[in-house]
Amino acid sequence: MLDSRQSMEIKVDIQAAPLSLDELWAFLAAAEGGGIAIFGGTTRRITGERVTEQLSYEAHESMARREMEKLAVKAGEQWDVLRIGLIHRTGIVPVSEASVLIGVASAHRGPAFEAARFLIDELKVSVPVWKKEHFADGTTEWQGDDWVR
Amino acid sequence: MLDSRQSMEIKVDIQAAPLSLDELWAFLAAAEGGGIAIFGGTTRRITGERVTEQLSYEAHESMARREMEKLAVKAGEQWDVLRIGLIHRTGIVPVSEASVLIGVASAHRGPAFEAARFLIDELKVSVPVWKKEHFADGTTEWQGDDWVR
Amino acid sequence: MTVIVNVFARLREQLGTSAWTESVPEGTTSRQLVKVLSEREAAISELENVLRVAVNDEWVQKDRILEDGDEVALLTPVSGG
Amino acid sequence: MTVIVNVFARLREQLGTSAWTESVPEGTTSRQLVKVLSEREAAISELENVLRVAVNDEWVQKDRILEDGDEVALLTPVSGG
Repeated sequence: MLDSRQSMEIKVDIQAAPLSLDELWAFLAAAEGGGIAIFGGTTRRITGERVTEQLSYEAHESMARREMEKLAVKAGEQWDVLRIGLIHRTGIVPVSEASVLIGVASAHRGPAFEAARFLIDELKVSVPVWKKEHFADGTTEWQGDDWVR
Repeated sequence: MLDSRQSMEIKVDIQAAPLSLDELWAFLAAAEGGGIAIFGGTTRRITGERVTEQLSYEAHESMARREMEKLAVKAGEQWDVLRIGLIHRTGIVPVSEASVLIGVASAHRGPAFEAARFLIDELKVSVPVWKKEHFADGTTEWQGDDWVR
Repeated sequence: MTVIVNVFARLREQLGTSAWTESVPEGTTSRQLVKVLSEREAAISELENVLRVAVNDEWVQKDRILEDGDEVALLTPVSGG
Repeated sequence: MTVIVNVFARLREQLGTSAWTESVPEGTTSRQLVKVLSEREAAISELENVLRVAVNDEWVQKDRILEDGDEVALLTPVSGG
């Protein structure tokens, strides 16, 4: 993994504006690898019996950036990947829009899939961002009752 | 899986034009689920010691469409997913551009990742599409020496 | 009866055509058709061991009995994705 | 010495502020700071068991000795993604 770690490029951002899939793709495709895996976490309308109107996110921004960078570096140590992009949105995220985009470019598909899965799983554990549900019935609720780890 | 199979939507295409990530995303996001996994197979510049100038793809189009639809149905039987999109490009695919895009929308990220991985793995085994390498040294070479399964 | 034979990619290039009509006796199987074609065409003969056959857009076993008007595709190992 | 305390999300809403300056004795640990704040603020007291602390954008253990000017973040369980 040493070679790819040395040359791996990372792009991390936290922003209030809608996330641009095209920009992320362009960054990843420029690696000229063979596969790109992208995961987008999107605002889900229905959870159990409850209907979500929108979500809002708040971040400890400076720390979240650092934690996201650390995760990307860690993924680069574990998998042979070329580029990693992690972008989290803050503020209101309407139903069906993305709150987070994670992308990994690699020479082959295996590492791209595995690193992307690792990154979203870990992001949910260690990156200081919080989600607030705005339900259709007018109530709101901050998520996160306990630490996963 | 019965509920999602009944309501699952599938979009399959084979086309010579560049693949539109935005269109695929729009189709998947309209499911209003919580997660979208996308895999893009892209033309890799370097493979071992060889430099690729471009790839070209040829398909048994009518059959490839049917096989891709079958794979999507099969994925929907195995995982709880909301929408599946599979698009394969034919003709010239320059370095860094996508020859195939696979996307899965689901309520949760696990099934999205797993179904997307299944779909690209199976597509490479059973969908009648062929790849021709156009190397920088001017030589060309059809890929596919034996059946994976 | 007649069937249409379709070829793709390397086989299409080697044969210089993508489809032709073939007259075969009633009851001919896909295996028999491949045999006949392979005796005639070196390109098919060379690939005979790896060729798989699809009829009317469906994978079929080698002993599939062909019917008049069937579209028979001779497929080399796929390499899409 | 003084430290800056940052809170976010539910704690920020409950306290009606996102940051304030706190005067603490030299040698105060992050655990002691949380204790002091939790005695003063019911919102912090209620969450004391799940709060984790970061100092200057890094996760720290509860007994981290604070220094003058540190930015101390009191973090409730994260729920991003």
